[in-house]
Amino acid sequence: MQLEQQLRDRTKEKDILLMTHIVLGYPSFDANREVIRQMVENGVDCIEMQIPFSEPMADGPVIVKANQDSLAKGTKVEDCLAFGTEMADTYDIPFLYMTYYNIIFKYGEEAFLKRAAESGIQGFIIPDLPPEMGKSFLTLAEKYQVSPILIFTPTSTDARMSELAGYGQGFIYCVARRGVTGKKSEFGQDFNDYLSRCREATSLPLAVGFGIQDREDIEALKGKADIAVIGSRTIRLVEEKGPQAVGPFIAGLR
Amino acid sequence: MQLEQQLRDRTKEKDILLMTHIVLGYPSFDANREVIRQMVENGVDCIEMQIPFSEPMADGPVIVKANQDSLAKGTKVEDCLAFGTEMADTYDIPFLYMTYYNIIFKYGEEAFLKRAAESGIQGFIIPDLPPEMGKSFLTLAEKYQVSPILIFTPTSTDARMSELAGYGQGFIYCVARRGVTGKKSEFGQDFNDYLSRCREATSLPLAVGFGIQDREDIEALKGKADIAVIGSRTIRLVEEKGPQAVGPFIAGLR
Amino acid sequence: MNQDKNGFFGKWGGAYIPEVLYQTFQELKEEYARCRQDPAFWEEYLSLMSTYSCRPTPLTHAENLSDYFGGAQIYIKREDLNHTGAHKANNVMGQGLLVKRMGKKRVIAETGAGQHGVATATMAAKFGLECTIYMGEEDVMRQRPNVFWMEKLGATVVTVKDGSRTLKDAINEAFRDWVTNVDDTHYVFGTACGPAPFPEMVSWFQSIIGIEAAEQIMRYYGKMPTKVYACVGGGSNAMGIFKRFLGEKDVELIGVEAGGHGADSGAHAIRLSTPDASPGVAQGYKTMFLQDDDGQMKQTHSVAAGLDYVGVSPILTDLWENKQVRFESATDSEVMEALDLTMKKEGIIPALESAHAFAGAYREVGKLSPDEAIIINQSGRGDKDIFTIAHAFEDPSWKEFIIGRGKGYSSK
Amino acid sequence: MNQDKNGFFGKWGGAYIPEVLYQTFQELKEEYARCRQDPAFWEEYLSLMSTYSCRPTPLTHAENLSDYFGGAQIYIKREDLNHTGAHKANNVMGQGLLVKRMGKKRVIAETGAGQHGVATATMAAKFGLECTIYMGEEDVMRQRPNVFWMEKLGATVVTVKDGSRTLKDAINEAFRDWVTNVDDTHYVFGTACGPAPFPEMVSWFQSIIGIEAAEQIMRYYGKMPTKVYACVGGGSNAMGIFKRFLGEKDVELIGVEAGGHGADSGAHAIRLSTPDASPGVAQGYKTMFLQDDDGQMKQTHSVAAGLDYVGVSPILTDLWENKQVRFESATDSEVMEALDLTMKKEGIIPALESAHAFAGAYREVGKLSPDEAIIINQSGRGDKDIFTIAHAFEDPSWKEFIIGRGKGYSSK
Ligand SMILES: Cc1ncc(COP(=O)(O)O)c(C=O)c1O
Ligand SMILES: Cc1ncc(COP(=O)(O)O)c(C=O)c1O
Repeated sequence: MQLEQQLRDRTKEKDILLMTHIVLGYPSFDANREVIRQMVENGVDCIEMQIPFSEPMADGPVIVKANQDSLAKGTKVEDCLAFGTEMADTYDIPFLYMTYYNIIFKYGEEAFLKRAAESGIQGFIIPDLPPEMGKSFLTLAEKYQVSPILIFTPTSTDARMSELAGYGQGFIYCVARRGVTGKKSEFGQDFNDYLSRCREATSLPLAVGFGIQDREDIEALKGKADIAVIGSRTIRLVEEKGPQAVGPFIAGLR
Repeated sequence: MQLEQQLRDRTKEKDILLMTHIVLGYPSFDANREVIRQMVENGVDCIEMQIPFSEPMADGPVIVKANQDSLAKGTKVEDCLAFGTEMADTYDIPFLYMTYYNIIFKYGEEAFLKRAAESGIQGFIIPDLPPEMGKSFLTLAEKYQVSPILIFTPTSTDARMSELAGYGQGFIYCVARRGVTGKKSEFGQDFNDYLSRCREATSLPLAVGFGIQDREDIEALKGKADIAVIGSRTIRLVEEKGPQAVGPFIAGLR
Repeated sequence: MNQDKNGFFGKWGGAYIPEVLYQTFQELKEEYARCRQDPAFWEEYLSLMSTYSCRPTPLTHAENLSDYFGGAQIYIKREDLNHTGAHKANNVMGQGLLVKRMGKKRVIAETGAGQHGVATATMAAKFGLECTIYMGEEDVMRQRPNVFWMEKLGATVVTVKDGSRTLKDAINEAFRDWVTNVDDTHYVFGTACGPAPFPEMVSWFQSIIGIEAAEQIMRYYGKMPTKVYACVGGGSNAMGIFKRFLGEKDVELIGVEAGGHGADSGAHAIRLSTPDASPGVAQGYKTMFLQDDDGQMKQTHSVAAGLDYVGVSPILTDLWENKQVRFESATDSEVMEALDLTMKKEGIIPALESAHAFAGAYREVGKLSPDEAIIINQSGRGDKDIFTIAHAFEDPSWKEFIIGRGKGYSSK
Repeated sequence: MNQDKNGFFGKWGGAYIPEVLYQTFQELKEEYARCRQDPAFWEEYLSLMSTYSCRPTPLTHAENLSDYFGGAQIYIKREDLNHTGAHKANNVMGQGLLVKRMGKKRVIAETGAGQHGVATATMAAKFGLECTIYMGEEDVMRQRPNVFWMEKLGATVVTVKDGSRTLKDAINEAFRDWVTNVDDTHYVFGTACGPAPFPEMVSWFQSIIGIEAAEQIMRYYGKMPTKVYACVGGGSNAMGIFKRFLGEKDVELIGVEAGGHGADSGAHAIRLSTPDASPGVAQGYKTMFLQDDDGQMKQTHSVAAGLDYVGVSPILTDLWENKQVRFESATDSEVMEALDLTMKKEGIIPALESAHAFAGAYREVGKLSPDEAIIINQSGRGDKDIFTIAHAFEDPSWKEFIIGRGKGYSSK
């Protein structure tokens, strides 16, 4: 409830919210710190922090590489959790963890959720945990009051969407297209039909992600989605121009 | 009959006769000429001239190489026949052709035998022509009065020996051991038993070949065989020391 | 040994898949369920396998080896005689029939040793499907001949340069393709791992091995074997031969994992017979993984590319937990010895993977009594491994040959 | 199609052997005659082949190729699925049983492609015999993997450096060994050539191919094929599949020889379908040989080492003379094309030798009517030929791979 409410409050003031994504420890925690600062200062409404995993099955090349490089530099789950706590303490926007299920499973579901909740983390995106596999996780999320973010996709039937909506909290992550993160999406008629189906299936806010690159993409989403998600784009930006390029980029998006 | 008689005449004067072997065109016809001269002058009683063949299946490495080198230098069957004629014209000892059956078959059996007979060649040794395969050859040999030399081996049964003896003329070539030309043979008890079996099977003179290397070997054959055959040994000698080494070698053998 | 409705075997298995694949998995599960209920499907499968591959594959009585060890009679199940040279064909052809029923036009697959890639490319050629094979860069390097054949069979081979650049990374990349091209593409998973229904489905197709072997040993030997040995990579050939014998009281089933440089070396691929592995969830399923405390997958090592994998079939993990299958491991060097002995004594060349099963059996067979029999599953043939085997034996004339060839090519 | 008492088929064949072998040939002929009369022998042979190799080998309906050519239905007899990967196993295992009966302790063989050498080494391992294989230096160079396997199987491989350093020279050298070690050694001749009784005996063992194929085509297709194609090196796989169909009125038999660089190029191994060959006697038998006017054997050429031979089975020469078998040839480049097509359309990789039969069939099949069927004998599998095939396709990544490996070895 907490996350959904926070987002709804923000929605009152803006056409569309912005959620961004970073991979923890890539290129370094210091860079993460600087990037997040610039994001928050330039009006980002929510940030998903990806705890790197050695098998990022649902990610595209940019994020895969970021996961690997972060791990290669020695990033530990413990470092990520400490960093997450620090960010939630520092900034007044909602932070989410994005990671693959094994990271949580291995740590211990309850321990992980408890710690995240105590740190002030608001939600979880776990791309390889459909609700059928996540019974205990969903129960614990309820217990610790963190929002499990469920995912709609263009291949989801109406029936599947309402089923997913029943488990989701905070918002629904609508994947813009088939495929992995990082490639450009088309926002044509098919996409609009898809988004209408999403809207019908849930009353939760809708975030749209995968391949959103620029102001134009975001413009196209206004009125149809509540949140635009910028993922690989900022990672590439940091790689190419350094953390200080992030602020101006974000500022120019809306 | 002619060949057998010639050999028997010579046997009267000597303990044991010597038959030698050359490969035509190896190292050259000129060398052949010189070698044969030295052989005849030093008392060789009979010479087998091998017409080279590309597949000398029953020969050992020395003679195989001689066959190949001769062919590689362009030796033709025609050259060999002309050379054979010249030798038979020049020297008063019997000359034989030794070759594989394909050389004769391809030339035409009758044409070949006729020409050989006209040249004064006395006999034929064909290691891959057992009498079962040589019906027409044997008939033609009879017709043209050249001697088909048949072969006994240590694996021949008594029955087989008498069968072979029935087809043979001139002399019988007793192979001293299993195997191909060129390797040393042992002249022990087994060998003596074998030679007695040979002697019993035929009244033709017995030649012993394969691996006869020196005076000692020839000494061992005296009284048991009529002819000692020197094969690869002189070829190696010519390779190592040239044609002029052949005379002294032959002279030292008896 | 059937999965529950969420695809679990005991605690293991499941389908931890990206949501975009949900629908396709529904369709796959339904079609698979229909096939399992339809005796005509199995008939069609048998007919395909007996006319295109060489089924039933023989069960060979290894008399020389039996004499040599002086213990039980050794029988070898000859999956090496399958078309494409390994048991992988069984699974791939079965999935091919399924793809035809589902009307998909394209298949993708991961491959480690290259065997599964060649088998899939072969099936795609036979069924007229487009085909893309994902293969880790390291495996491409050690198994180049298989890459050549896949390409010649008309497949596109994509070299995967992420992660450890081996099998698991190829699997990840195949999943990435699948989520992108889910509508017309089927992912031909190569072993009894991955999200449900793959573990059960692949085991079902492979179960033909054990069905035949049981019938054959009864025919030739007159009774059931005491022990059945199989190597365990992902677990498909093991499940294939074990399944039929699971109900048999007096048959012990032994899975042999890749001991690499030794159980204590850290360089191995032992998931069940050492404490190096722990429960985890990756590549779509829950099993014992070789992973660190954070849940990051570790590097594995085996002389046999096909066993060089971090996970293992959830079905086997369940059978291990319930002590229905015993797990052992064999080191690279034990395997090379077993391979050598098998070639010299029986004129049979096991794949390096299969040679693990032989090594495991050789260790024990001498202690059995001569009125017992054992079956070793020879999952594949070794002549595909010439580069690895000749290398591992350090054969000098092989090296010379390769050097010469290499020079020949560079000078042109 | 039986030999007369001197081993002739019409004018062809015979046994032009050194006298030292006479006795051993008598024993061989007697033992062979006993085996042919003893139904238990053939039973034993069938049982060995079905438990150690994969007999019956499948007959595969090549639906895609049939559609592609739009002519007759194409069926492929799958000798590639034999243990050791070719029809050579049939002959070798049969002779192995004979050797056991004769009580000899050692076998020798010639080999060209290496297939027959590997098969013989395999049989020797299985039967516990000593084994020496003769192989021309040129073949050793192009077929090194097979040398490696022979050695690993326990055989001694002798490189023959005489003559053209190919198959015929290996045969000569094997004979030289045989005349030396005749008492305890059997020479496992690899094809339907050589002195009697080899042509007939080898054909007899290989006849299992045609017996199965006829039964299978009746079962699957309901009537006899119109045409049967086989490649012809020495002629054993061709005789193996032809024999059963010789009596069948409406079945045409086609032997495909190695056209090399073309019938007019001088670089080929066509003995029966061009006038380049003439009657001759060598290697113990009379047949059509590629020889010059003096009777010296010529150099031959084929992309397929197993067809690169100067002579041909006397039985086939007789059938050719009597017009019972038609002979064609296929050039190296036609063969590479046929190979490519077969891989892509059916997922099947014929040996380079076998691909000649495919090429011959592809040329004609489109002109036949769809209610006819043809059988192509796939004598072996092509993956043994990786070095030759990848080379012939000029595959750049293969070259790169070999260069890299070569450098790796030279730098150590
Ligand atoms: C011959 C062979 N055996 C065994 C395996 C291991 O796989 P699995 O455990 O699924 O049988 C492989 C995998 O590539 C293989 O090629
Ligand atoms: C696969 C294969 N096919 C055919 C041949 C040719 O021999 P044959 O004509 O005796 O069948 C060979 C010889 O090595 C071979 O390996």
